Amino acid sequence: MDANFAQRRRRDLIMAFCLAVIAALVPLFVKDVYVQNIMVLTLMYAALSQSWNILSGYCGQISLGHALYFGLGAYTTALLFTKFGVLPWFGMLAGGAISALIAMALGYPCFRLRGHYFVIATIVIAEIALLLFQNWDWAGAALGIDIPVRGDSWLKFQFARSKLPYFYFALALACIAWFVTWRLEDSKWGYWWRAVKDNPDAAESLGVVVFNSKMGAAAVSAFLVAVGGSFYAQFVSYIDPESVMGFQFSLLMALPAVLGGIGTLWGPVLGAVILIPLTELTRSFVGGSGRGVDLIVYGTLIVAISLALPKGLVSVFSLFPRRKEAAR
Amino acid sequence: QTNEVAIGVIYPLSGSSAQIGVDAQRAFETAADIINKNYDFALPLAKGEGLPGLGGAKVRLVFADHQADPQKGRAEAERLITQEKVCAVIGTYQSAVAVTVSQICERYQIPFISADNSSPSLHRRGLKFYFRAAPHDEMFSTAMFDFFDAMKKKGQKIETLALFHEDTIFGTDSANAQLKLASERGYKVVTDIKYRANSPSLTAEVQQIKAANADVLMPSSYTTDAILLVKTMAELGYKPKNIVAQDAGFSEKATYDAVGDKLEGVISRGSFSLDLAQKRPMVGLINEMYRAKSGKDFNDYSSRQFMGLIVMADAINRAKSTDGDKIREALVATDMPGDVTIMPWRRVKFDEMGQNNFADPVLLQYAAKNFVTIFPEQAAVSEAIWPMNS
Amino acid sequence: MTALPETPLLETRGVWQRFGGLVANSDVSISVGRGEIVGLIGPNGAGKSTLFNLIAGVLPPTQGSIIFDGEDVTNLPAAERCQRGVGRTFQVVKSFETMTVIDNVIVGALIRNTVMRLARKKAYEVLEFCGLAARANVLASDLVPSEKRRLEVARALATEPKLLLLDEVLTGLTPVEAQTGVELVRKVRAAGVTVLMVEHVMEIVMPLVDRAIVLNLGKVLVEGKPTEVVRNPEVISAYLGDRHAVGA
Amino acid sequence: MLSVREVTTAYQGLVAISSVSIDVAKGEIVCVAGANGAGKSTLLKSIAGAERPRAGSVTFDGVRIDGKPQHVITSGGIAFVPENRRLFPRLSVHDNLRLGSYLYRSQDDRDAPLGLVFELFPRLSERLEQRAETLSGGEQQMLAIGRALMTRPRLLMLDEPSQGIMPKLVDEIFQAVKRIRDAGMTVLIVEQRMAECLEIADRAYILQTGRVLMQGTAAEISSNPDVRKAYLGL
Amino acid sequence: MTAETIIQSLASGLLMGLLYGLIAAGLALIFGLMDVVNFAHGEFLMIAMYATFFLFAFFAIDPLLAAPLVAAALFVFGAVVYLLVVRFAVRAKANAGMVQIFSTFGLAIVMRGLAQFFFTPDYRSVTHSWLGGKTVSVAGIFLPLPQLIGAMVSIAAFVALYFFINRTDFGRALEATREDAGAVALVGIDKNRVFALGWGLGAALVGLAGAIMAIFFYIYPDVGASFALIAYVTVALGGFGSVFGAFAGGIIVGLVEASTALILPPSLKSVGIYAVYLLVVFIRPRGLFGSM
Ligand SMILES: Nc1ncnc2c1ncn2[C@@H]1O[C@H](COP(=O)(O)OP(=O)(O)OP(=O)(O)O)[C@@H](O)[C@H]1O
Ligand SMILES: Nc1ncnc2c1ncn2[C@@H]1O[C@H](COP(=O)(O)OP(=O)(O)OP(=O)(O)O)[C@@H](O)[C@H]1O
Ligand SMILES: [Mg+2]
Ligand SMILES: [Mg+2]
Repeated sequence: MDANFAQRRRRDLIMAFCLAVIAALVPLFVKDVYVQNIMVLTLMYAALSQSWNILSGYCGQISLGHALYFGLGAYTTALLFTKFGVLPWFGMLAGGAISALIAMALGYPCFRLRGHYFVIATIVIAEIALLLFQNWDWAGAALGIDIPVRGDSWLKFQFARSKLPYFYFALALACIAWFVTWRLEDSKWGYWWRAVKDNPDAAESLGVVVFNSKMGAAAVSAFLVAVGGSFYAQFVSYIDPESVMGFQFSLLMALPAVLGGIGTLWGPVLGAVILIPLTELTRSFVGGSGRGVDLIVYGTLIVAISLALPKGLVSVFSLFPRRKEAAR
Repeated sequence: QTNEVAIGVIYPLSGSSAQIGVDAQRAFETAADIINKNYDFALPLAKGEGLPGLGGAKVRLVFADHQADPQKGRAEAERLITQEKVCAVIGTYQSAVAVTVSQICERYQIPFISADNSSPSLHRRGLKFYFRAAPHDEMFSTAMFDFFDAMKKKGQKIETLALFHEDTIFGTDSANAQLKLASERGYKVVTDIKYRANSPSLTAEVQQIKAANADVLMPSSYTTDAILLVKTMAELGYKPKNIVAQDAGFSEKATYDAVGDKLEGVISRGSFSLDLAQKRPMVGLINEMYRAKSGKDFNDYSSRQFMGLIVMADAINRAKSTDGDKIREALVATDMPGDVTIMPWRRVKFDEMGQNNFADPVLLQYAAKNFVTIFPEQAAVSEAIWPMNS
Repeated sequence: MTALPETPLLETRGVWQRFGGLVANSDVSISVGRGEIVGLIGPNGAGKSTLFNLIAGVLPPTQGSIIFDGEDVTNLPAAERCQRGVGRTFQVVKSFETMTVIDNVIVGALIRNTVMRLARKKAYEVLEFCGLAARANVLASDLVPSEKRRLEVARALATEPKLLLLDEVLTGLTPVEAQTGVELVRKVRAAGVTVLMVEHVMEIVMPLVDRAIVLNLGKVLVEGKPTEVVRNPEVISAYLGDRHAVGA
Repeated sequence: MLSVREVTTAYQGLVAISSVSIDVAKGEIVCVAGANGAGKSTLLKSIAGAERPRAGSVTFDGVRIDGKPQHVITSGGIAFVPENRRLFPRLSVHDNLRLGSYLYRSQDDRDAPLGLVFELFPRLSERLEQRAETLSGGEQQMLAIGRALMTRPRLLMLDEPSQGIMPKLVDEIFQAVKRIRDAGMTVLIVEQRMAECLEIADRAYILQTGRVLMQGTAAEISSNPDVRKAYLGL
Repeated sequence: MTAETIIQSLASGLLMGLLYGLIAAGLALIFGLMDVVNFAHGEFLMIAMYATFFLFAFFAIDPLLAAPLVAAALFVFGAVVYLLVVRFAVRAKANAGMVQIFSTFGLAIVMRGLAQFFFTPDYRSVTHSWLGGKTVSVAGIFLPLPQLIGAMVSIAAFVALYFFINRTDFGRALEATREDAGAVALVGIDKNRVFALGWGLGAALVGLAGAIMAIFFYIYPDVGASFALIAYVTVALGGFGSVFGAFAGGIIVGLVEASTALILPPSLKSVGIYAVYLLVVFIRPRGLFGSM
């Protein structure tokens, strides 16, 4: 029946597979750790933004407080490891689970809110969490948590110099986030989310339990973001509240998806691939002047892209030619 | 043999503490200038051009911006080490960033001098490539309490203290040290206020300070909050009996430009004092060089930054190599007498944790629009005005 | 099936709806039998759409109860009622604008077919049935209003309802097009769906419905065979106006 | 008064009307009819400036208006009541009406059309303080026409005003249109209820897939056998 | 805790709250009445403070006299920002909300960068002004003059704004444009003109706030960040679409902040504000007085 559709989905999958394979081969040729570091961050942000996109892009519940889940993931892993010696691999799952639960607990009152009221509530909740961590002595308060590095170990997911393990983990995370999105896009949940985003009343009349849909999206989204946070804690091996729970972080997570194309499968990937290297490079090579030129470049770019391409960069690449086909 | 030695300098050059980074750049440039050109100062490497140990190689500074983000600091350190091939790193102002930068340096076995971070936890992490020539908060706070003890001996009444500190690493560490010393030496902390950095208002905080009306107010704040604190105290009609500040905002020109009139008699700890110029003329001359670049006098930060590069360059020179291990060995072997620095330090000599315990802090008092050293006695040029408004 | 075949599919018992001081429905008791096409007519503002909202579960009635398929559904939320077989359209269309036509319908189809492939198949069938198949891959925002209304019907049909509530879906059609619409509704009934419809165009309603219920000022004015209803002087004076009195 | 010449309008490259020409003389009621998607609404939108024609010209009282911004066209004397009415939902009926005469400076100028509006639609005067979104469908249509009249247009364009209106009111609205014309305005109306519409119209156009299929006086059109079969369902 | 401390706290909280209200007033207009998010609000404030500072530093104009000038300058600035940036964001057919958030967010970054570029990141202060450092004390309660004047300006601004929105044609046009920006053309209103004026006005209010703030606050490129979130919360707490809401929101925020600091460690005082916001919207999802 709808051959086009099935074809497109298959094509997406093949393309993702090819890109992942190519990405996996890149470090064999690029040995420079600085560049590798940028690649790790790019993949991490792709994964985070992809996860953020599930709740905010697909389900339309714009969260600018996702740093909360990122921070929870990072803190859970770091605290479990430094205080109880729990391996980060378990910490990662624990962080994900805790975040998903908290996301649902918070969703309970928050999903009644609409529009700006919801957005501000997400910001404010993350801010409260930040302040609490900043004052929570047991969790290191402002001093943060310095994860002792004892040499390379897969078990403890620590590597002194080599970026490769981090790279491959970040790649895997990005692939998982992408795949989860791909899978959900063509599922009951994916359809329900988009319906909820476009018109909750109509969705409800078609049997969609709007509230549960939002909860589902929040849980998946928070879980994946928290895993990203756990990864970050291991990668940087030092966390403090400001650097993992700050508002800036929530924005940084949203930006790739917004610039790449919110509510689309490829938007976050595309956005991250362009935005993250750009931010890193402007800071490294223009930022040294101390005159704010990097900010001017970066900010202008965000304004320009969001105004010129409201549907994001994917609309240029036209990865979705189905509208044209249909229009004939 | 290379004729350039690259040294990485990592500071916040954008964001809310960008000014610190910009001032730091000038301080490092001043130090590099002195090393690379011929000056007649009793400072290591001032005479002659470049590093004689490396055939006169010039020091080249590579600046990087960490935006106060530990992750970015880490990435920049790594970039400087692997791409810019720096043989040593200096930084970072924010202690949180020093944590990650020093980790990276450890991993790459590149020596790191923590020029102006004062968090005492930094050197206690078992890092081999971490060095700090300047004092840390416990040393600073110890000096303050030594001073209190001395004042008490002179018959002043100092019983109660009010702590006021921001909720960052700097504020927390500083307050922890002060609380510990207070209980050890029998001072009563009547109020301990932790506030959020860059708050839009400090009214509530100041009220509590006012209500406590301690003998000494001990703030640990950066410039923004220092300005707001002083203004708010004036607005609420509170004149503290004494202020003994943990440096930071209380050594910044901007603070005194803004509220200097209300700060007559404030005492701040420091590791530098311009009146050292009376004893050591080169301090004045170097300060002039710095002022020509930045429009400001050396303060506690810029002087430590300056010394950070001098100490590092000296070690590289003695190592006669840009190899990290060799430089580290040279740093370990460093023993620089105080009078070849611009600081009131006894000497520069690192302990096994990389901390220089001979960097005696001083206390400075702001009087008649000038800072004068009032403590310890051997460095003091005048008596402390106590209480500050007397 | 627990319910006896002879019980009506839908019953409202003394339903009231107030908005502040305004009484939109007052003591409305109607019933719709299985397999019927019932017309709900009445002046603008009589409370027809409000009654639809109450039946579909958008709001709980201020008072009264709603019995669907033998069960009291008064306190069930809208989604649950859809699950039980109430399908509805909105008078002010509420398409999922950023989704394609087919995707709009799939959302409806998913409630009975959780396997995507089946839902998609179902959706195509429904589009085919409603004559929208050619527009399947167009974004809903690009449809003209009349197509959007048809999409509303398709979406509701995809939920495989027992009762379909149609709120003015045949307006804005030329008489010839309206005729196709009428055929569509007949086809829906033939497929075993009971229909309760609101429509102002008498040329469409009269030949189509088995029974007409007239609401006026929130109350049931009369109900009966369409031919009888349109002769009722009260209906004429409140709703039809003189021309239709003559015409009918 | 209004002269549309060879106007072509497209949505994202998709031509909705092509080379459509119509004329409306002062004091006329002109009806435009056609099947769904024939391009009737697009024609009105192109005149009103809500869509920018790709080619062709629109002249109103001798002035070229195509390509001008919509608000300029409105203030030039063309009022448009779109299919979806576009009321200000959370504002009161009164405020909606008052906004209609926003362009006029003096209070007398502003209130002048109110009399006509209330005379045509007494229901509105009973609901002045109600929020527009809580009005019933028919009342909203009255308000939309009323608001358009408040701009004191010389040409009033209505897109399917009878949609969703109860039979009794449909007649009233058509009668109102007639009265509006009698009050000195010109009316261009798009309608599906051709029979009723042709009763009041002077002339009519029939559009089919974006082109003018037929034009003539109301009597000619309504007696045309093809039209009777295809559009009147007789 | 003495009664005096409590009264002083509440008095200071009230003054601070009125000031928050003044800062939020412009946002309430732009954010609440036009339904456009301005994530650069804090940066508007920053620009206003710099403008005041430079008028003081170069022309020795007292901030109080500078206030109207700064407001006028900000008016132009706001209108220009609308015409150059926001106009296109509002026009976006897809993802309009997101485009607004991120284009104004980008603008905020650019403004910070430009401020750093032209004004350096150094901290500035207006060192002596008519009101600076002056304080009145009533029965042991200290009321700083700058804040006191700020509070009066705030009240005046809100009264003016209220009449402007509710009693003038332009106010009605503004409301209509928010309701349906596409439909105002149907009654001959140019939405760009209305919005540009609205943005100008919103910015002018920020200008007033900035001039007052400059008297007792420090100035540097990132200064807006401290106030932005509070301003958003203030407007949302009061409810979008309600001018009075923003006014009440400001007062509540100020009082809550002051009283939280009495109970919790001051570093947690914003937690009180945020918690009250959440509490209010959980009970009333449209804020206290919101219409949307
Ligand atoms: N949410 C609401 N708040 C206040 N009043 C409402 C609300 N919804 C409907 N009403 C009022 O209730 C009455 C009935 O409205 P309803 O939409 O049910 O009428 P209707 O019979 O469907 O009319 P139409 O044929 O014009 O669609 C109207 O007077 C309307 O103004
Ligand atoms: N916003 C839009 N985007 C894309 N295509 C559109 C849009 N509006 C209308 N069209 C297309 O333009 C053509 C003409 O539409 P128009 O609305 O003018 O028809 P109409 O004659 O008014 O139909 P109706 O009787 O249903 O109101 C249709 O094929 C429609 O699909
Ligand atoms: Mg209705
Ligand atoms: Mg139409």
